[in-house]
Amino acid sequence: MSARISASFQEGRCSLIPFITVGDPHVDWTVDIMHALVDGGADLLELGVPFSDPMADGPVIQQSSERAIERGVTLESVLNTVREFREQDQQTPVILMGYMNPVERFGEADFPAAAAAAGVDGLLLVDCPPEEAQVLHQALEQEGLSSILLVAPTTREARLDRICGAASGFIYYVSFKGITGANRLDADALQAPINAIRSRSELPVAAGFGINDAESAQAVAAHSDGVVIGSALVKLLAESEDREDAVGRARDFVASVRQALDNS
Amino acid sequence: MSARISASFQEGRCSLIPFITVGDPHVDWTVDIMHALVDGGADLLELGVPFSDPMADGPVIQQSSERAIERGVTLESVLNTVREFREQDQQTPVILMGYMNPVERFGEADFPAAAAAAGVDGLLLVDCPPEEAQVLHQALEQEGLSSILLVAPTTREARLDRICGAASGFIYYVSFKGITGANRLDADALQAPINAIRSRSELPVAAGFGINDAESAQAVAAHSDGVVIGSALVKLLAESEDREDAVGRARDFVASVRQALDNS
Amino acid sequence: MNAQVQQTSDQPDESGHFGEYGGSFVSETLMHALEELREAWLRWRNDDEFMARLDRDLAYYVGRPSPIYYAERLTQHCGGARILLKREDLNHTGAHKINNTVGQNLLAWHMGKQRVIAETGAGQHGVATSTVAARLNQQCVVYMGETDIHRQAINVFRMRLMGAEVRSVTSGSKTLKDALNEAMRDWVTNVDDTFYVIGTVAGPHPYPVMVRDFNAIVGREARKQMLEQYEELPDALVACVGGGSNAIGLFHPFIGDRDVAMYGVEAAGRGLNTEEHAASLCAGKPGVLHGCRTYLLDDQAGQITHTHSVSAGLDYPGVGPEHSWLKDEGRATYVGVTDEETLAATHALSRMEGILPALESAHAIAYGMKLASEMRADQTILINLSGRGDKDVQTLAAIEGLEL
Amino acid sequence: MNAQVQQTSDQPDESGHFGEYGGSFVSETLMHALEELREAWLRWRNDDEFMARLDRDLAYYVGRPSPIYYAERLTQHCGGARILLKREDLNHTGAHKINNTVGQNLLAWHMGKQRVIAETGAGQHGVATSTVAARLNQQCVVYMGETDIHRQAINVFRMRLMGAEVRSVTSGSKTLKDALNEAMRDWVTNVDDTFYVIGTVAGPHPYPVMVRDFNAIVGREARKQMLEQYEELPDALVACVGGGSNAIGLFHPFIGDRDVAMYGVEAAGRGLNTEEHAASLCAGKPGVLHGCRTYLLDDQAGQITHTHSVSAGLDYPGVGPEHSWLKDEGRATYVGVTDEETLAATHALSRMEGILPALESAHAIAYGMKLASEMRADQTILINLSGRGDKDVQTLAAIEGLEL
Ligand SMILES: Cc1ncc(COP(=O)(O)O)c(C=O)c1O
Ligand SMILES: Cc1ncc(COP(=O)(O)O)c(C=O)c1O
Repeated sequence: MSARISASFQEGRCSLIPFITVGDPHVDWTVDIMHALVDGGADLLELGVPFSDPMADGPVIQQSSERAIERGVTLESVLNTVREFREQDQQTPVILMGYMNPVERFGEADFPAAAAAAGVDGLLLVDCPPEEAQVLHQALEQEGLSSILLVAPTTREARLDRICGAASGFIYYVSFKGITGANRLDADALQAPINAIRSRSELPVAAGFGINDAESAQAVAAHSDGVVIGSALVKLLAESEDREDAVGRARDFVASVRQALDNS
Repeated sequence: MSARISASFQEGRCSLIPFITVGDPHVDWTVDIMHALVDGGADLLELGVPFSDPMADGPVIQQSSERAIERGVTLESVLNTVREFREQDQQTPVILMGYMNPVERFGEADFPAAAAAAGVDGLLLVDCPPEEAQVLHQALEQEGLSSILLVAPTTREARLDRICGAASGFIYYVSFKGITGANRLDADALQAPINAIRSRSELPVAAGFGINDAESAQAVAAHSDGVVIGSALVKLLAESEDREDAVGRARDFVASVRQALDNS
Repeated sequence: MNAQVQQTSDQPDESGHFGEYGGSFVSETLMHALEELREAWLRWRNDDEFMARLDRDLAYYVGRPSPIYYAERLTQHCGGARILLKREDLNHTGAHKINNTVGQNLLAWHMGKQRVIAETGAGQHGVATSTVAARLNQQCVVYMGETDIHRQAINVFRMRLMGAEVRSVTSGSKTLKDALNEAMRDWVTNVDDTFYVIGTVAGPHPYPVMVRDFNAIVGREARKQMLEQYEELPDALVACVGGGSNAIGLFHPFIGDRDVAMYGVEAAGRGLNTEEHAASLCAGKPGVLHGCRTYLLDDQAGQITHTHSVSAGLDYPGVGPEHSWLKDEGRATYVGVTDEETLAATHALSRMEGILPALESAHAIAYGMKLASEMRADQTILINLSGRGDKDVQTLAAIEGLEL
Repeated sequence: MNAQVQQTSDQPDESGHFGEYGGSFVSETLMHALEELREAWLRWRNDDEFMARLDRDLAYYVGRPSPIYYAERLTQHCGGARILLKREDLNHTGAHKINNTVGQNLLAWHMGKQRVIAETGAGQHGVATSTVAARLNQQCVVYMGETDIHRQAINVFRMRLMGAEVRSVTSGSKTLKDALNEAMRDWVTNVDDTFYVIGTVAGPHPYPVMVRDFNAIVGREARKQMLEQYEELPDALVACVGGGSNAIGLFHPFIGDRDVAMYGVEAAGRGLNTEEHAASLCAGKPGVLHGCRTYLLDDQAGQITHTHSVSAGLDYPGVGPEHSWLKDEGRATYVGVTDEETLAATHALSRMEGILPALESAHAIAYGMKLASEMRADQTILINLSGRGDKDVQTLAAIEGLEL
């Protein structure tokens, strides 16, 4: 399990975890945007590995993925992006979020070492429950990478035990039944399930899906150890005019959320 | 049986029987055309009663029927036409050729008397074989009208006996398997079947279908007591420009055929 | 299933008369061909091998027996008699029509006729004929009105795929009745080597009897299935009537069952009180058309009138002579259903049972629904679902202003 | 007929793995729904009343059993093994697809789910789902790529006639795989009251098993019919493979019959050596798509590639995991047939047998003809005629430059 990840969750402070798709809005801008996110106050970066068939994502991230693929982004170039980021930042944890097939095609056996070498700290595969990932998880473990697993509102007790047993780094709580970017968040509903996770695992719990501004982040932070903001940020970046604008938007957006979290 | 019909067939002379559709090319011209046909040398007139679904007719007579129907020609107006013709000509036999349904609708019971009163001499119903017409034939007989029956190349012996027994006026031999206006005539093929009819009946035998000019009439006349010319004449009339032209065409066409027959 | 013919009425007489209806009203040239056909049919319908072959074709090619389906939601919706459907829509090519062409084309084959011709309106009978002709390697020519060729382009294409030649008919109203005239003309001309496959129980003797016999498989199966599945006969039969082949096919084996009521449903188009319908039995008079005496629609001068129905397969001014007889005898009742009622029934059956009926069959559904609601819950209606509605999707869409 | 499930192989394992294939690759939110579905299917497939109801629906609604037809002229033409066709084209709605939806929708009904969703490409599965949903009074939403909605307007209209809502999918290639993604998104969102009716043997466990079980009626019937009608099993089975449901349905009950060879025919489009085909087994690699590990078509980076086939129903970049396993095991052989060969086979079957096959099924016909000609006259091939070609008439016409 990644030391950088565990270090990034600090007692009494809600971790802020922005999500961006690698290569969107522009391949050359991603590393700068990553640094800007850190500047703005991000504690952990979640990089989307674009996939042609992102079943669990809403339109914002789908379209972002499509644009990135058109620009030639691959799992390999994602690793290069992390490597480049690590030239200046050896501290902020970076996890990859994506789907199984690009990893499969990269080579399930080769991927953990390559990812570790590039400076990746963890992997979240949306369409890969722990039952299907035992071999992969071991290999990641060996390379010091975390296996970030999801818990959903529909997850029943037996599975919850299993997931809590298999997860490392942190646990990602999906805040509602739905896809990324949907508008269904009910922050108060998070308390019970997150408590259920905490009663089974020492790992920090971050919540994601539907958090799109300072206000919703604040509401969620009341119950979780971290908040993930995806679609809202991706959308904001997609509308940026140039690199400088994108970098500025990234920094300012994260900073505003950070501030709200710190003030709560 | 009609006396006019039997009188019109004379030993050693081939009867010329032109066919026209009543009301085509124009309702008002038909009586004049009839007189012109007689002037030209016709021995017997065959008047087509237009029907909407003339199954046994080729395109020329079909279209002629359609035009006549559009102009309002009915079986009743056909009888009026004959009545008007009879004002000047009490000698030339006139038979009606048509299909069953208009007669049915007129009233099978009423028709024979009405036809006789109008001066009609016989009736040829293309779609009514003798088996279906016993009652009608008796009624026609009672009114002194002939039942003209068809014999076809496909008619087998047993039926031939029956037809020859039921026919009156003359027997109409259909010169080939096909529809009116088709171009399939083989005059030499007529000899055997017409002989077969003659061996069973005293009635004159006229041949029709496919006779379209002096030459073909001449060829057929070698074997038959009469020739019917239909489509060729109907087509000629359809192309006429006015009443005078139509009357002229009718007279000249019949005269040319008459001459050929007389010279043979 | 069993294609054997069992007689349940003494009609017609030897020359094809059902009371005053039927007979052979054709030109002399065809009289011999009809005789030949009568003899052939008499011979082969009693030939075990022929009938066994027919049974096999019905089973393995057509897909018989077709089931009887209990339309539970429709029944509940109507709130009366139980509604059962005889599923002729499941036959190969999608309608009862093929019961007849499998038989006639096979007969043609046994008679040594290499060439078959047919008339078609909507194209269903044309498709059914060319389908079987392809299989028997027969040359096939289908006559179709020019208007219908444009309206039913898909079926024209299907016939051509089967190798048939589709000939456009431009006379008269350029629709079904004119196609029939033209087929008769072809037959007169090529009578030696050509078999004319008529698509319904109309035409000269023996067609009304022969086509009935081929379609009576529907009623024989249904009667047996009713007894096996429900242990009783239905209280009423309902079928649409164009020429009348699917109706007579269902009715005939039940004619002796006097407790079984029979309803033939004609196309009332825009209403029986308008001139735009095709209801020969409801609104016509006896006359002679296409080879037989029967009820038909004509004007005072005896000219056959143009008909109208939203369903091309019912858009015909005559009707099979046996229906004329059944009507006069009072054994069957004939009613009309309008275009509008038909469309409503089409939607009802689609939405409640997931079955898109042919517009022809939807006439029967519409009347069946009405009838069911007036009957008791312990009674049963069997409706002949004579065909599926895939062929009508374009028509339905056009009515809703869509182009597909 | 008998819908009871009989096991003929020990695959998959408890969590749906066929060797290294299959499994459940979905987002966590759906894991519970899949478990619920597995339990429900385990329960109801052993419930006599449920299975009896399923049997009844298959018999009276779908029209089963479908016959086995001896294609005599085609056999003679090929000059080798006897060619038999399993006539799934005669089923209600015209393809094998309804075997599955009758089952799944009924299961949904028993699970108390009032809402069903489905993805569809050509529209066949969408029609099959909305058809059964209409009958069971279920709310039905069908996802369909925007491109397909335009290409298959007729099927869209048919679904709407049945009361279904068709939702246009504008992401990705705007075709089947994107519709599947979108259906998954709907399911994630409405997982409590919604049943996702998948149209083939792909997707996460238990779909590949459950859909196979529902379609295995085809093979069970065929096996019984072969023994009854021909007193032997066929030497080879041939079926087209899109997702693989009709193929596995036919193959599965024969897996234990080691002498029966099995051929799955994939869409080779413009050629396996081009990029324009949809032959995952012939030309793809194992990967993960739509919930399972299986052979699929992707690029070096693992992005799923756009596929091509003249037949919309085969135009899918993945395949059911059981086929992947059968391929690796060597129990079945997978081959490709091009668009051109498919069209030739479509015309051949139409002209020689009067049967217009679905373009999907025509792939199987094309390969079956080739295979027959290489086999002995005393051998027998059974081809699954998975559907009828009425739905493809417009496509065929367009290829010939006609507009209908
Ligand atoms: C499905 C269907 N039902 C009924 C008919 C009407 O014919 P008939 O009255 O002969 O059954 C047709 C004619 O095309 C048809 O296609
Ligand atoms: C007639 C027919 N056959 C085959 C298929 C392919 O599906 P599968 O491979 O699941 O049988 C389809 C799909 O739409 C189809 O409509």
